Amino acid sequence: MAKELHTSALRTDPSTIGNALKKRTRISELLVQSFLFICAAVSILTTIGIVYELGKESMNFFLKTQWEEINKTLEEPVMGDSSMMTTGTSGSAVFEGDLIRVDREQMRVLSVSGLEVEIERGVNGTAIEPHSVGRVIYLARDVSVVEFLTGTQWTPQVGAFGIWPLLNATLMTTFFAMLIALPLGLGVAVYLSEYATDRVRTTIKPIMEVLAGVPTVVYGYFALTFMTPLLRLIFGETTVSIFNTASAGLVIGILVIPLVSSMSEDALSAVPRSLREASYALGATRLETALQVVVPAAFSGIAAAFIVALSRAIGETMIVAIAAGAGPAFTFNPFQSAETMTGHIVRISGGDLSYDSIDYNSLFALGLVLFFFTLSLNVVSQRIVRRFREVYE
Amino acid sequence: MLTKTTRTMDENSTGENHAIEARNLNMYYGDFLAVSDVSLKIEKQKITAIIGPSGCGKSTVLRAFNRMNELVPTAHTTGEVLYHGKNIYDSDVDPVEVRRRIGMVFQKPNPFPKSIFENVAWGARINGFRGDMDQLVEEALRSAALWEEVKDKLDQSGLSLSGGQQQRLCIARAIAVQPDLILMDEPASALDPIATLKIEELMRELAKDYTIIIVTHNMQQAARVSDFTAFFNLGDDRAGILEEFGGTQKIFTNPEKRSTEDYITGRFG
Amino acid sequence: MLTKTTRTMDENSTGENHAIEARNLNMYYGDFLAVSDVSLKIEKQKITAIIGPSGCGKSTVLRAFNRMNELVPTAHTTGEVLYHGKNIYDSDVDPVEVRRRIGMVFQKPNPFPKSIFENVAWGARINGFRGDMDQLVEEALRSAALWEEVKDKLDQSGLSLSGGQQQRLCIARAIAVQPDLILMDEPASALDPIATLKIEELMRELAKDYTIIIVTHNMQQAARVSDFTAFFNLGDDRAGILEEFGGTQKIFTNPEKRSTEDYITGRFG
Amino acid sequence: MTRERLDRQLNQLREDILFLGSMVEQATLEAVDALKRRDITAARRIYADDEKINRKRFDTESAALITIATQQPMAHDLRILAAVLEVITELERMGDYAKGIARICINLADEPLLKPLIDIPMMAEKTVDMLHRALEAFVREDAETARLIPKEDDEIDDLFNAVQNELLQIMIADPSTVDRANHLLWAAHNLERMADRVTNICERTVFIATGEMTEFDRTDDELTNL
Amino acid sequence: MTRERLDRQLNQLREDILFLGSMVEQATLEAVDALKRRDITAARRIYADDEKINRKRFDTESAALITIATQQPMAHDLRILAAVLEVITELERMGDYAKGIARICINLADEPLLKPLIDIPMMAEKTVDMLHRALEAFVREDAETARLIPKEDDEIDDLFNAVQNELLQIMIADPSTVDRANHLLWAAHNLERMADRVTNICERTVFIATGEMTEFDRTDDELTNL
Amino acid sequence: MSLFTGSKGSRFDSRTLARHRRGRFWRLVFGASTVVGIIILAILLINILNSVFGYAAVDNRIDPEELSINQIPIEILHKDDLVHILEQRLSAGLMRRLESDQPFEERSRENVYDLVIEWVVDPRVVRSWSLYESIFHKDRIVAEMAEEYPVADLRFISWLDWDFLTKPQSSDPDKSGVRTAILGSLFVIAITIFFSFPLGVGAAIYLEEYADTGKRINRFIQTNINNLAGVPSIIYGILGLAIFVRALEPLTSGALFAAPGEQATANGRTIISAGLTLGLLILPLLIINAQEAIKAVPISLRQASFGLGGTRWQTVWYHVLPSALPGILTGTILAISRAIGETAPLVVIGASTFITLDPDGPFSKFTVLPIQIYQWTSRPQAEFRNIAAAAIVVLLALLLSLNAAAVLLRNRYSQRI
Ligand SMILES: Nc1ncnc2c1ncn2[C@@H]1O[C@H](COP(=O)(O)OP(=O)(O)OP(=O)(O)O)[C@@H](O)[C@H]1O
Ligand SMILES: Nc1ncnc2c1ncn2[C@@H]1O[C@H](COP(=O)(O)OP(=O)(O)OP(=O)(O)O)[C@@H](O)[C@H]1O
Ligand SMILES: [Mg+2]
Ligand SMILES: [Mg+2]
Ligand SMILES: O=P([O-])([O-])[O-]
Repeated sequence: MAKELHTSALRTDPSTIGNALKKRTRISELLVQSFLFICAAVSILTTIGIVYELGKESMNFFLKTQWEEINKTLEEPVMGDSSMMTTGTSGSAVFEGDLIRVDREQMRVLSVSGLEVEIERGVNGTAIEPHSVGRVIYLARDVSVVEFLTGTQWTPQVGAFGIWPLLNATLMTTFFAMLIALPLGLGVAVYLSEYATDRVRTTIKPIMEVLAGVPTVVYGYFALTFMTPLLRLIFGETTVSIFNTASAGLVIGILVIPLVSSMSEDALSAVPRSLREASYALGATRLETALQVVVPAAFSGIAAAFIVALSRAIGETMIVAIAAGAGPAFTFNPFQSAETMTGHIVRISGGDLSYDSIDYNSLFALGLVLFFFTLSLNVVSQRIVRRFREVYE
Repeated sequence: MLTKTTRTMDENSTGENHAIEARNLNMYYGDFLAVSDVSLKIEKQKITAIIGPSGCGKSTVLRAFNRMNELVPTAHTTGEVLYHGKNIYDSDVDPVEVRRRIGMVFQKPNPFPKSIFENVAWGARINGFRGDMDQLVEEALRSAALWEEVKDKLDQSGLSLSGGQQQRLCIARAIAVQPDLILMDEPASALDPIATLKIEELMRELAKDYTIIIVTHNMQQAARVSDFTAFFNLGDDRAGILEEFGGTQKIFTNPEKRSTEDYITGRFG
Repeated sequence: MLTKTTRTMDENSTGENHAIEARNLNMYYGDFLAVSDVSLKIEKQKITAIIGPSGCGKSTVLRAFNRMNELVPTAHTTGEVLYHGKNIYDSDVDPVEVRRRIGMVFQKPNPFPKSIFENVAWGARINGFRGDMDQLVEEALRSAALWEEVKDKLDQSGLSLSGGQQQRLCIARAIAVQPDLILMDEPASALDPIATLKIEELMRELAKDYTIIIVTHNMQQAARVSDFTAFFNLGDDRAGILEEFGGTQKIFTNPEKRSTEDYITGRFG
Repeated sequence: MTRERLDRQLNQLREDILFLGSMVEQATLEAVDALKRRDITAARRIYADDEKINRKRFDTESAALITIATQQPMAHDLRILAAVLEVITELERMGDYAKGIARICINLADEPLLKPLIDIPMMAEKTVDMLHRALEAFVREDAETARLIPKEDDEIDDLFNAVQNELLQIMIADPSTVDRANHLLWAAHNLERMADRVTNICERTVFIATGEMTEFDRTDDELTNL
Repeated sequence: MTRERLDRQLNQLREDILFLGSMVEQATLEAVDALKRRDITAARRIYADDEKINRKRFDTESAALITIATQQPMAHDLRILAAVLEVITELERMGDYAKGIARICINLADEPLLKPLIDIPMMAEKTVDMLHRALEAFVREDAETARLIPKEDDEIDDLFNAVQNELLQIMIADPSTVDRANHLLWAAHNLERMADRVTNICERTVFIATGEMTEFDRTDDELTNL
Repeated sequence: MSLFTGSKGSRFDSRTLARHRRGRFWRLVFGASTVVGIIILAILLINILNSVFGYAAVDNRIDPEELSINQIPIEILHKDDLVHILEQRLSAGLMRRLESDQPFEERSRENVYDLVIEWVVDPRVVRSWSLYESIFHKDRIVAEMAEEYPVADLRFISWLDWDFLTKPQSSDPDKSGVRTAILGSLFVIAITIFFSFPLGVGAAIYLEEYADTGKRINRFIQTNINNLAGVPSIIYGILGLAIFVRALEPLTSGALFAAPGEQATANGRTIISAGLTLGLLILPLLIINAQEAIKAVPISLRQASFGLGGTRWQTVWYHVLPSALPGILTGTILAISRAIGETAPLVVIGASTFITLDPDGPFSKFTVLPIQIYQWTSRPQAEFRNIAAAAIVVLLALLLSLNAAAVLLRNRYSQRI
C-alpha cells in the first residue's frame, strides 16, 4: 500500500525545484497581520491618552491661571479710567492682592473696603476697556506643585489645594484594607492549596470567585448598611460617625480578600507537586511542608498578590464614595469621615461639572497622582511575578 | 496524486544519492553560536541518526533542514542547505514550501485536537490537494501502520489514542503531504519501550520510501534503527560541531574518533 | 520511635537480610485495583529494580514502601509492608516517621528553591538533627558525589545547577536525614545519557550503605545497575501483578517466564 | 513483532551458519573423495577453498557482533548470538580438518594407498550427516534432537578404533608403510575430531533453548582415540 | 569514569583470562614433565584437572555474556567481550591438548620412552612462554607485541619437524616402536597446535586494539607438519 | 563516612508529637480564615435580602373607601366612573398629559383603575422594616404601627417585584423601578462587547502569534497592557470624560450623524461614550485573558502545523483559535461581568442620575444599574435603601448568570482536554 501511495503520487521534481520553492506574496496574510498589530497598538494609544490627558489638564491646573467664577458681578459700570469698582454682595469675597478679570481685562486688587475695591487696571498687558453693570468678575487662581504636594488643606472654595487630607484618607482606608485582606487572604490561600480536599476546594473556590465578582457598589452598600452600624454598635454611636474611613477600609479589605487569596493560591498551586512530595519524603509534616517549602517557593507570587491588592485598594472608589464620607478632612481618626482621592473625584465629577473650572482640572491632578501610585505598584509587582515565572519554567 | 500539478518524476536527474546536504552551516541564537560549520550529506531512503550530548545542537541542526528554526525569533543561520541543488536559505525560497516537502515529527506526539481523519487530511487540504481525500487518508494511515487500529474510528479525536498511536498518527499526517524527507526529533522519547520499538519498526518500513533524519538521545535507538550516524559534540567554544559521521555499524563497533568512542561507550565527561 | 509512642528499635532483632518486605499488597485508586497481591522481599544494601510496561503499577508499589501513596486522596492500600518486622500501615504508625527512614528521589529533579546548603540541611533540621550541620551537609554532598562541584557555591540556589547535578542534590538531600532505604522513581529519565550514567554510578556507590529500590522504564538501566529485578506486568483485570522476581543477571539472560522474556527482548504486546 | 530488524538479522545469521556448515560438509566429503580417488587437483582446490570458509566465518562473526552492538539483544536473543559466535568457531575448525585431509591427499602424492578406503569415507559420511542434523537442530533450536546426536559419536569412535588398529597392524607388518599409514591415521583422526565438534554444537543448541550450559558426557577424544 | 561497573567486569574478565591461561600453562608444563618423568599419577591428576579448566572457561564465558546482557557494551568494550569469548575457547582447547599429553603419558604406561625427551619439553616451554606473553599482550591490548609473537611460531614448527623426522626414523628402523613413537608424535603435534592457537589469541588482541580482524599469515599447521 | 556508620537516627530527635500539635493548630487557623470568608459572603447576601423583604407601613393619600361611589368600592367601579374620579381629583394639566399619552377612550378599564390607584389613592410606604425585624420582632412592629401610623396598612412586601423590573425611575421609592437602568446596562454592554472583543482578541493574537518578542515595541506593548490592567477604573473614567465626552463630543453626542431620538442629548454623555470607556477599561483584562487562553494552546500544535507547510494565519485560524476559543470566551465573559458592575468611571463621565425614559440608541442619555444603586444608597431615606437592595439583587442575578455561563464553558473545555 505504501508503494501505491508513491507510485500514484508525485514528489518534488528536482529540475523545477527553484520554482517550486519560490516565495509568493500572501497579501491576505499581510493584511491580517497589520490589522492585528493595530489592535495591539490600541493599548498604547490608551496609555498615551491617559498620560496626555492627565498631564495636559494637570499642567493647566499648575501652570495656567485659572479664572474662577465667584458669583460676583459689577454693581456699577466701570469706566475706562476708573481705578475703583463696586461689586455686588453675592458670591465670595475678593482680597488684597487677588488677580481678577472682567471681560478680557485683568486687574489687581489693591485694597478692599466693603464692596468698594481699588484696582490696578490693565494688568499683564491686557487692554483697558469699559465694563457695564452686571459683568461677571472672575478670580484668578494659581496652584503651585509644592502647595499641592505639601498642603494639608483641600478647600477649593478658598483656593487651598493641598493633597494631604485626601491622600491621608486614602492611606487610612488602604491600611485597614490590608490589615484584614493580607492575613485572611493568605490564610484562605494556604488552606485551599495545602489542606482542603478536592471537594472542599471545588466548592470554596467558586464562592471566592463570586465574592470577587460582586460589584464594588454593592460592597459600598454593605459598608454603609452593615459595617458602619456594626462599628457603631461596638464602639458606640458617639465615637463612630455615619461615614468613616474604618468601615470603608475594612470593606475594601473584604473586597480584596478574594484577590489576594486567588492570586496567592495560584502561586501556591504553581509550586510543583513534586516539591511537596520531596518534603514529605524527608519526613516533614503538612505544616512544615506548607510554611517552609511551599510558601517560600511561592513567595514572589504572594508578594505580587499583596502589591496588586494594595494597588487595588488605593484605586478603590465606590466603597469610599459611599461609606467614607464627603468632604476632605485631615484626620487620623478612623471613625471620622474623610474623603479619599478617588472619593473626591467621583463626588465632584458627579455634578454637572463645567469643563474649564479649576475643580475640573484638579480632578486630573488627583488622577495623575493616583495613576503614578498604582502604576509604580504594578510595575513592581510585575517584576516580582516575572522573577517567579523564571524559576518554574 | 499527492502533488498539486501532475508532473513526471525524474528521481535520478541529479544523478546523486543525496536527499539533502548541509554545507558549512553555522547557526546562532542571538549572538550565541549554537552549531558551528556543519557539513553533512544525507543519503536518500536511508535513516540517518543524529546523536550527541545534551545541548550540542542536534535539534538545532535538524530544524535547519526545513527552516523550522526560523520560528525562534532570535535564530539566525549562515551556510547552505542544498535540496535538489537549491539552497533553501536563498532569499527567494518560501519556507512554507520547504516545510511542505520536508516534514517533521516531534518529540511529544502532537496530534491536532481534531478527528483522526482531519489530522491526516488537513495538511493535504491546505496544500491544495485535489483528489480522493478518503483514499489519501487511508494510504497515509496504512503507511504509518495505524490503519487497522483506527479504521473504525476515524472521526474520533486524535487525542483519544494512546501515546504510541498518537505518534504514528503524527507520522501519517506528515506523510500525507508527501514530503521527500521526514525529520524526527526524538520521536520516541516520550513513549514507553514497547511503543518505542513499534515506532522504530515503522521507521524502517518508511525508509523504503522516504529519507529520514532522526535526532535521538538514545544511543541504543540510533544503533538499532539507523543506517548512518552523525555524532555531534560540544566544541571548545561550546558550539556544537559534527564530530564524526559514518555508517551506523562502523560508528557503533569501531568509531574513528576517541570522543565518539567515549560517548558511545558512556565514558564521556 | 517509629511509632508515635516511643519504643526502642532493635535493628537486628529480625536477624534477616531483608530491609523491607511487602506482603499481599493490594493498592487501589478509588475502586480501581492498581496493584494486586504483591509480595516482595527487598535485600539489604542491594539495588532492586522494578521494571514493567507503562501503567503496570511500578510507581504505585514503590510509593507503598513509604506511604507516599497516601498523598493521593483516593488511594487505599491493603496488605502489609513490614519494616523491621513492623507493619508500617498499622494505625499506630506515624507516616512522618516512616518517611524519615525511607527516603525518596523523584523522576524530575526537584530541589527546593533554596540554597544548596539549605536543600540538604532542611530535612535534617526539621527532624531535630543535633550536631554539626556544616559537617552533615558536607558528608551528604560527598556521599552524593557532588561536594567537589558545589563546595564553593553552597549558598547559590539549588535550581542553578544542571539537571544531573540537581538530581544528585536531591539524593544528597535524601541521605542527609539518614534513611535506611532510598526509593527512586525513574531518577534518571529526565536526564541525558551522561548524567544518567553518573547517577547510576552513584547508586552503585550508595548501595554500599543503603538499600535502594529503583523504578525504571529503561531496561538497560535496570540491567546495568541493579542486583535484583522485579518484573511487573498488567494482569488480566488490568491490575499490576508481580510477574517475576530474581537476580538481575538471571532475569536478563534467562528469565523464567515467557512474558518476562518477551518484555526483556522487546517483543511485548 | 516489534523486533523485526533483530529477527531478520538473527535469521540471516542462522542462514549464514547453515551455509558455513554446508561449505564444511562439502569440503569434508570432497576431501575424503579426493583421497579415495587420489585426485590431487581436487585436493589442491579444496585446500585453497578453506580460505573461503575462513572468510565466511569472519563475516558471520562480524555480523553477529554488529547485531550485539546495535540491537541490544537480551536473554534468548543474546544466547543465540553467543552460540553463533561459538558455533562458527567450531565450523571453521572443522573446515581446517577437511583442509587437513586434502593436505594429506596432496602429501601422499602418487604413492599408492595401503588399502582401499572404506572405513574412512564411511566415517566422513557419518560425521557430515551428524553435522548436518546438528546444524538443523541448531537453527530450529531443537534441544531434543541436539541431545540425541552426540550419542551417535560412539559409532564414529568405533570406526576410528577399527581404522587405527588396522593401520597399526599394517605399520608393524611393514615398517616402510609407516609414513603412509600415519597419514591415513591423521585423516581418520581428523574425522573423529570433527564428530566431537558436532557435540559442541549440540551443547550450544541446548544452551539456546534452555539457557543452561550442560556439557554432554562426551566419549573423551584423547582418551579413547590413542 | 562513568562506567565503573562495566570496567570492573571487564577487568575481572581479563583476570579470568590470565587465570585460565595460567591453568593451561601449568597443565601443559606438568603434562610434559610427567611424560618425561613417566609419572602416571601426576598424569592422571592433570588429566582430571582439565575439568577445572573447562569449568573456568564456562564461568568466564557466562560472565562475559552477562556483561553483554547487562552493560550494553559498544565499540571497544564490545570487541573486548567478543575477543574474550574467542580466547577462552582457544584456551579451553589448549587445555585439551595438555590433557591429551597427559593421556599419552598414561597410555604409554610403563613402557620405556624411545629416547630421552629433549625437544618436546623445549617445545612445551617455548609454547607456554609464547602463550604467556600473548595473554599479557591481550590484557594490555598491546597490538604491537601481539603482532610479533606469531612470528616465533616458526621455531616451534622447526622443533616439531625435527621431532617428527626423528620419530619416523625410529619407527621405520624398528616397527615395534610404531605405537610408542606415534604417541610421542601426538604429543609433539599437540604442542605444535597449541602454538598455532597462540596466533589466534594475538589476532584477537589486534582486533581489540584496532577494531580490525586481520588473519596473520600463519605457517599453516596441516601443510608443514605432516 | 563517620556520620553514617553510627546507629541510624541517633543524632535525630524528631519530636513528632510537638510537630503534629503545631500542625493541628495552624490548620485550624487556616481553616478559620476560609470560614470567615464564607461567612462574610453570607452576611453580604443576607444583609441585602434583609432589606429586600419585610413589613412596610403603607399609607394612602386618600382612603379608597372615600372614593367609592354609591357604596360601590372602586375595585368594581365602571371605567367611566373611574375616569370621572380622575377628572375630579387631578389637575387639568396632568389630565391632558395622560390624555396625550393615550386617549382615555382607548384605555382599558384596568389601565384606568391603575391610574386611579397611582394618582389618586397614591399609597405610600411611610415606614419599612427589615426582614430580620419582620420575622423576629413582629409584635414590636405592630405596636409601633399602632402608635405612629394608626391609619396605615401593615403589609409584608417584597421590594423586588415585577413592577420594580418594568417601571422607570421615580423620585418616589415605592414607585421606582430599574427598567431604564437595566436597558441602559444592556445597551452599554453591547457597545462594550462590540468594541472590545474584536480588538482584544486581535491584540492577543498579535502578541502571542505574531509579535517578535525581541523587538522593543512588542515588549513595550505587552508591559503596557499589563500596566493598564492595574490602572484604577476611575482613571478610565477621567480618560473617557476627556476623550469621549469632550474631545469627541461631535461624534459621541450623535450630532455629527444628526442622530434622532428622544433621548439624544446635545453633549457627549451618552451610551456610546460609556460603552467605549468601559471597553477601554476591560480591554487589557480581555487581552490578558485571551492571551492566557492562546498561550495554553501547546506550542507543539503550532509546530505541527508549520511542519506541514501551514502559513502563520492558517496555523492561527485552523488550530490556535479553535483550541483557544472556549478560554477566550470565558475570559471575555469574566471581563464583561467586570464591566457590568463598574460604577465609578460612569459616574465620572456623567451618567444621568435621574432618567425615566428608555434609551433608544447609542446617543441616548443613560443610566445603568450600578449607578442606580449608588444613587439610591446615597439617599437618606430608608426606603431607598430597600430599592437599592432590590436593584443589587437584580445586578447580582445578572452577574451570576454570566459567571455560570463562564463556569460551564470552562468545565466543558477542561473536560475535552
Ligand atoms: N530557542 C533558543 N534560544 C536560545 N538558545 C537556544 C534555543 N534553543 C536551543 N538553544 C541553545 O542552543 C544549543 C543547542 O540546543 P539544541 O536544542 O539544538 O541541543 P540538543 O542537542 O537538541 O539538546 P537536547 O539533547 O537537550 O535536545 C544549546 O546550548 C541551547 O541552550
Ligand atoms: N493518582 C492516581 N489516581 C488514579 N489512578 C492512578 C493514579 N496514579 C496512577 N493511577 C493508575 O494506576 C495504575 C498504575 O499507575 P503507576 O503510575 O503506578 O504505573 P507505572 O507502572 O508507574 O507507570 P509509568 O511507567 O507510566 O510510570 C495506572 O493504571 C494508573 O492509571
Ligand atoms: Mg533536542
Ligand atoms: Mg511511574
Ligand atoms: O468601580 P471601582 O472598582 O472603582 O469602585
